[in-house]
Amino acid sequence: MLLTIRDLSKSFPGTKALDSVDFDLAAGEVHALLGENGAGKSTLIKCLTGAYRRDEGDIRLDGEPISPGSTAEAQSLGIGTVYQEVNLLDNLTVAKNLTFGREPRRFGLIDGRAQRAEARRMLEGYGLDIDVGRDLGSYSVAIRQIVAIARAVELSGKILILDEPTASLDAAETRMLFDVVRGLRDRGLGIVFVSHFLDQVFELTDRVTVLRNGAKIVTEKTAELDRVALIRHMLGRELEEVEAEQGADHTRSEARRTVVDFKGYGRDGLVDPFDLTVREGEVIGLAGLLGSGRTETAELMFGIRAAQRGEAKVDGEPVSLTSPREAIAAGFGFAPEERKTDGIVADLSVRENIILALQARRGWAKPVPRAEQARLAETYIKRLDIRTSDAEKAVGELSGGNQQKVVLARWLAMNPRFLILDEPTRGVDVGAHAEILRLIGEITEGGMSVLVISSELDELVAASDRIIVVRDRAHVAELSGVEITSGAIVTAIAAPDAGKVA
Amino acid sequence: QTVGFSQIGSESGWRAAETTLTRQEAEARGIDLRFSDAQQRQENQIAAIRSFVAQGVDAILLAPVVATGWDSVLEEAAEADIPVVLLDRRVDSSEDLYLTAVGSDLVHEGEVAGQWLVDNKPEGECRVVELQGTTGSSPAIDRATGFRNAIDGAEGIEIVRSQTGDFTRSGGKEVMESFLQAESGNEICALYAHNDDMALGAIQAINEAGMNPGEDILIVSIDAVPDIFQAMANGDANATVELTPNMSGPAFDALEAYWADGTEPEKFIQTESRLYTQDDDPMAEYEARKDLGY
Amino acid sequence: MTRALRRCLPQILTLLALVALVSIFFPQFLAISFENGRLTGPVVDIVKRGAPVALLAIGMTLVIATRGIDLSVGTVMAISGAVAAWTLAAGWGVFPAVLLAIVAGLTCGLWNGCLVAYVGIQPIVATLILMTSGRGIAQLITEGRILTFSDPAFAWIGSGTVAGVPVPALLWLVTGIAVAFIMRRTALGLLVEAIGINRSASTVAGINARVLLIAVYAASGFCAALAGIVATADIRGADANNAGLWLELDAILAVVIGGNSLLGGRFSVAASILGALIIQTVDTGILLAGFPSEYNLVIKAGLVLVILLVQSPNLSQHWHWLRMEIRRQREPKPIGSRDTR
Amino acid sequence: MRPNPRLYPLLATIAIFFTAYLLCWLQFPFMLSTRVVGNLLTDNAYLGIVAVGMTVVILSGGIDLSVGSVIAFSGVFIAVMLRDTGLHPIIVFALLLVVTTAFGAVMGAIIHGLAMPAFIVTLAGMFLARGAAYMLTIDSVPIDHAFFEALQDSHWRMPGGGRFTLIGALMLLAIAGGALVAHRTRFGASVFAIGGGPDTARLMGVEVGRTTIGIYAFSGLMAGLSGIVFAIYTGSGYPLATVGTELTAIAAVVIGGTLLTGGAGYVVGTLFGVLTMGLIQTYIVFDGTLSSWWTKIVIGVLLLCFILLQKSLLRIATPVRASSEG
Ligand SMILES: Nc1ncnc2c1ncn2[C@@H]1O[C@H](COP(=O)(O)OP(=O)(O)OP(=O)(O)O)[C@@H](O)[C@H]1O
Ligand SMILES: Nc1ncnc2c1ncn2[C@@H]1O[C@H](COP(=O)(O)OP(=O)(O)OP(=O)(O)O)[C@@H](O)[C@H]1O
Ligand SMILES: [Mg+2]
Ligand SMILES: [Mg+2]
Repeated sequence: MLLTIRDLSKSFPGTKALDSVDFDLAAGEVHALLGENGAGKSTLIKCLTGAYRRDEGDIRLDGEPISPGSTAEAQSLGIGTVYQEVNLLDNLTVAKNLTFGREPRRFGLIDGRAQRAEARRMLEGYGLDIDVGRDLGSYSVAIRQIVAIARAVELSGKILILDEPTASLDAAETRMLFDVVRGLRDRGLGIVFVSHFLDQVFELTDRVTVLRNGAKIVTEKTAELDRVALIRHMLGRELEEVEAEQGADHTRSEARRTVVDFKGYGRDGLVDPFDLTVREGEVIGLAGLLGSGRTETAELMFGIRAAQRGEAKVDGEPVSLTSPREAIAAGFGFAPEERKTDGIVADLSVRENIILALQARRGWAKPVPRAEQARLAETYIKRLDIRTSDAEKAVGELSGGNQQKVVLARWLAMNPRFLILDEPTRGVDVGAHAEILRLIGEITEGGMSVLVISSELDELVAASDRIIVVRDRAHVAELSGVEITSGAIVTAIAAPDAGKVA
Repeated sequence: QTVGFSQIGSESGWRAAETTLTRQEAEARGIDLRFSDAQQRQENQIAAIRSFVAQGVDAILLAPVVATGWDSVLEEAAEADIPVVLLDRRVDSSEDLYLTAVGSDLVHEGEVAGQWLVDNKPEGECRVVELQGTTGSSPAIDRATGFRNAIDGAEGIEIVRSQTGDFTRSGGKEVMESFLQAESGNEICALYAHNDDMALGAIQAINEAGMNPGEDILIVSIDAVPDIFQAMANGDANATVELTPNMSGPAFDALEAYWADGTEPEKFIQTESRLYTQDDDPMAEYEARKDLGY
Repeated sequence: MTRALRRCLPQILTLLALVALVSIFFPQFLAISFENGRLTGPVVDIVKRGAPVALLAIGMTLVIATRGIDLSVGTVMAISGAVAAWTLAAGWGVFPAVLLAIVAGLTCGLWNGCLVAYVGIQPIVATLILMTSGRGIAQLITEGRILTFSDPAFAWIGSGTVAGVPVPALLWLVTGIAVAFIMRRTALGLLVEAIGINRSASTVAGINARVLLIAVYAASGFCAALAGIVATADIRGADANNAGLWLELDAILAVVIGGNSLLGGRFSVAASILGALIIQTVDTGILLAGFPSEYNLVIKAGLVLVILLVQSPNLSQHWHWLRMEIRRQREPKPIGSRDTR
Repeated sequence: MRPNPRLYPLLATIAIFFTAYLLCWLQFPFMLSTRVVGNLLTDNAYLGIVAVGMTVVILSGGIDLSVGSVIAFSGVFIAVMLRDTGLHPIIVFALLLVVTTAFGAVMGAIIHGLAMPAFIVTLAGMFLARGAAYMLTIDSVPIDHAFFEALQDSHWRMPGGGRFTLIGALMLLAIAGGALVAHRTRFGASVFAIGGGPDTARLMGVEVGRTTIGIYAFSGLMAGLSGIVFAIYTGSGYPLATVGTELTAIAAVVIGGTLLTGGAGYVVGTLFGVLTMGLIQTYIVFDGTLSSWWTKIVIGVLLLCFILLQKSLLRIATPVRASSEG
């Protein structure tokens, strides 16, 4: 065994995140680490790399006990890690991020030219054509993610750990990543792979370890498991599959009342002017490649960026949408893509996060009564199955997927007329994933209109009444009714000049 | 003629009066005064003098914030043949480097104040509390020394507490309050304050403690700002030693003589450290001073 | 209530420890007597003397909760004091004086708030500008001298008493309670904390961060104006040069001793006020103990460091960890680990 | 290829400085003499040096309020040591640098070890250093030493009568050295990383503790060096010297285009920030008509103008969001 972990335990105040976990990693295998949101996957990884001090337990690398006191030490042991949501340092250039800690030096000073060359070399094979001399922060999440992966791969002499690396990647990039991972496996590295995409797990991994509530449930060969069994291990129960093949009734939308109407809406350099009509109770999907301008479209509609041209009408009345406040007043809601920077308020409790937008709308003078707050928090913790010890826990201490659910809860509590969800299922586990899709169906039954941005085409197909395809900052196609199939979307994204890479 | 004036700052009413008087004097004599406020910083003063030298002024007035550290910049002025007159405080550089210094003797001021107390103290033991100026500033050091010189020989005078009140009214008041707590007020016989502002603050503290400043506790301080005369007229303060803010008058006199025929003045022109008491018609003194910009 | 008490417990304990320490050097420290209609004694002095810093700390707490800082409060004290004295000297009476002083403070706060919220200048720099130039404005009003007045009604604010209690002490008590009440009985506290922790997320959630930011700086200006009025009334004169000099640092210190994070977020006004009292106890204690003045700074620095060290959450973590380690050493090895050699 | 947007604040600062200098020159033709230029370097040497340390601290997202007091302490330390012991100045300098560096390191250790905000720890450090200076002496102490006078006098006379002094040169060296440390060493990279986010930096393998200690030690070292320069400049030690210099230094760093939130900036920018502050001072002295209070107001207003100009230049240069350019 390359790596053996025995009896690893770790507690946070109020939570036992890991409870005597055993884990083995062989050289030349890809080992999936699975579990619900909050099961303890990220914590296990952080204990392994020295980011957290473990309470108890024994870790051996090549039979030698190790106890990395810092991540730097783990790196020097040959453990490369992509942490969940940590996309390196935005304020440094791509090159500096990639070579950080191992900068090429001449006469003791960092050699910038060699550094950039080295960075370009590291990025080869990821199909990324970017200027490595630019700040990482100026690139999209996806690119940052790939850079983080490239860095971790370079650092991994023996072990590569990937904590939800594919959450913000699309299909092409995921395929590329898999090729890289397989190459490393063949070179004898041990790879830990965390993901909520079960398809990817079945496609890539050799073995699976499932955690539930901080305890190890099972370790099996991937080939010997089927999907249903795996989900049962993770959830501890059967999952009623709600994502029926044709979830939404694609035919009903035309007849409905128009709620919001955008005409020639756009901003130079951001999104080309587009028309969009949102009808009552309708789910609109926004499909496109990474960086195609979907988030920008949403931000424009919600007033985070002001539109330069075009007008928006709500119920036929023109409205100005130059700030989120105005958008909220018009009955909009928006769960943003980057939950850490734009979504959660980390130090506030789950309860406070859930009622935050509600409170902002009511104004400061009319506080939401405490009982009402508690009721809302209870409701949504239960409804979205948010894993938290209680409603007063700080949101920053929740696991990634649970934070996502809190942001969703905030907007559901507002009961908006038009809800924009940017990657709502990113990082949430299978159970919650299904729950969110079911919720979308449920709220649209009640008349709410939803716009969903997602990189998962299956999800879009399952949920949407209509799909807008975005390419190069322009809305290029609209599919509705029976046209909505994965194939049609892919074609629309690629056409007409399929040769040009986005 | 152009004269550069590097003033310390505007940290007190006395300082403001000195600035006002210097401006008035310059105007009366038809001198073009370049004024620079250093905001209590020596480095700003040095920079200002360098700038004056670079501009080629005809003379420089310097009210130094501290005694040391002027050698090299004064040398620069000397090299450029620009006479420098020191106002109000002296420096420890060689005397060749400046034309003259106008000012009072700070130690002497302390001595005058101390002597007054020696002469006027009540019978028997006299426990004195002292309000010091800003720790480390030369007036604080010298006025403390002078006072001690004067009371050294005298029987029965003892300084029981001494603390800094930072030359400010609120500092004087706050520290006096704690003195009154710590020394149970009626055992204090006199207060010596390094400047009038602190004494004025202390007078309020004594009043508020239900005692009678000027009688229960004798009060002697230095500077002779207008407000202390008012306090004296009310019988709240007993004596003050004058530090005249008109330093520039003698300075311009010396400069004009020097420009005219190169007369070298004496190296130190000492202004009088006159003692004022309640007998000196304080109201008239107040009226005379109240418009000088204090 | 109990939660608020638990939040302030470290500060209360620190204060008690300090009182004990000062009492060693000055045994009559806790003595309080009632003379000519007013309470007197070192403790009374502390609650009175601590008024300016306590008032400043109230406003500063809010500013710091939004992840800002207000370096200009000392200067604003000088400005509003100068305005009050000027108004009194012009013979307009007490109410206009107080009113104009407060208006001056609010204006300064609005100015800071606009620089931070609209122009987007970083709080330290934005308020540094007013800190340097504001004293000039105050001096412009007083023309560099100490502008004195003899209005007994105004002086009462500084040295009067109500039922024996000094007015400045009442002032911070009332202001503190009012601000805490407003913050906690309305949603303001929550919204302020939210923009302090994550401004961009708060904006997306529909909070009007700009208006709130301006409001907290205005509140800080208001508190500074009150402090300036107290300081001016106390010495019956506006000392534009020295009023509030370096008090901004004491105020910030008070907020931090109160356990509030400089990185914004959760805040407690009561704890900040306790912090101000702790600082004043240190200051008064040094005076009462009668050390030579050149030791003042070192003693203060030392005490402050000790207080912060003791209150540091990390230290308690270290303690916890140390205790666990020691216990683990004593306990027999768990069965799983055979490899002792 | 367009320059990295990160360069814009620096470019803006430099542009504004030269424009301002031009304006001053139009009003006072004498401003362009080598004397004024020499003075600008000499008079701001101590500020420039201490600002280098401050830049590194601010780049890491911290702040160091103790530097003004440390400079004062250094002057007093040197003066008292030279007066009371027979040690050669060089040895005294070395001792001093060890003391101030250790002082900084201890502050860094407290900041990291106890997770206390830098603002507060260095505020206590500020009280402590000045208190220590008082305890050495409350008097101002002149420095009389042949070697010292030689240091004071060493300069190169530029054409036009201006002096390019040793301490001016020392400042430029410090800037160059600081730039190398910040931008071309692994330590510097770690500083930027911590400024970008301590948690992320830790996960990337930065030894946050060691780096934090290093950062404040460096600032202490620079403050000590600045203290030496200040002692040479004034030829004395004075415990009340350089009150408030930390704020001037911070302002200079910020004008120089470094973000107070950390993680972005250039040491060279700080040089221009310092020179800008010096230019404001020089302008006011040249003008010579401002009263004490107007001096303060004008300094504030000019500061504001610089910052506003910088902001608006940046706004013009960069589109809505860095990420939104095509
Ligand atoms: N810093 C922390 N403080 C307190 N509790 C924490 C902290 N980090 C994690 N936890 C708790 O530990 C448990 C495990 O969290 P962890 O992040 O390991 O989950 P995960 O399996 O990675 O979930 P996800 O799939 O959502 O990323 C959760 O209940 C979480 O609330
Ligand atoms: N492959 C790429 N090459 C260069 N720049 C890219 C690439 N992908 C994204 N970007 C840049 O990143 C910016 C933001 O991309 P972002 O991913 O937020 O867009 P998006 O359309 O909202 O996609 P998604 O929501 O799927 O992430 C884009 O404006 C683009 O300039
Ligand atoms: Mg996780
Ligand atoms: Mg996006």
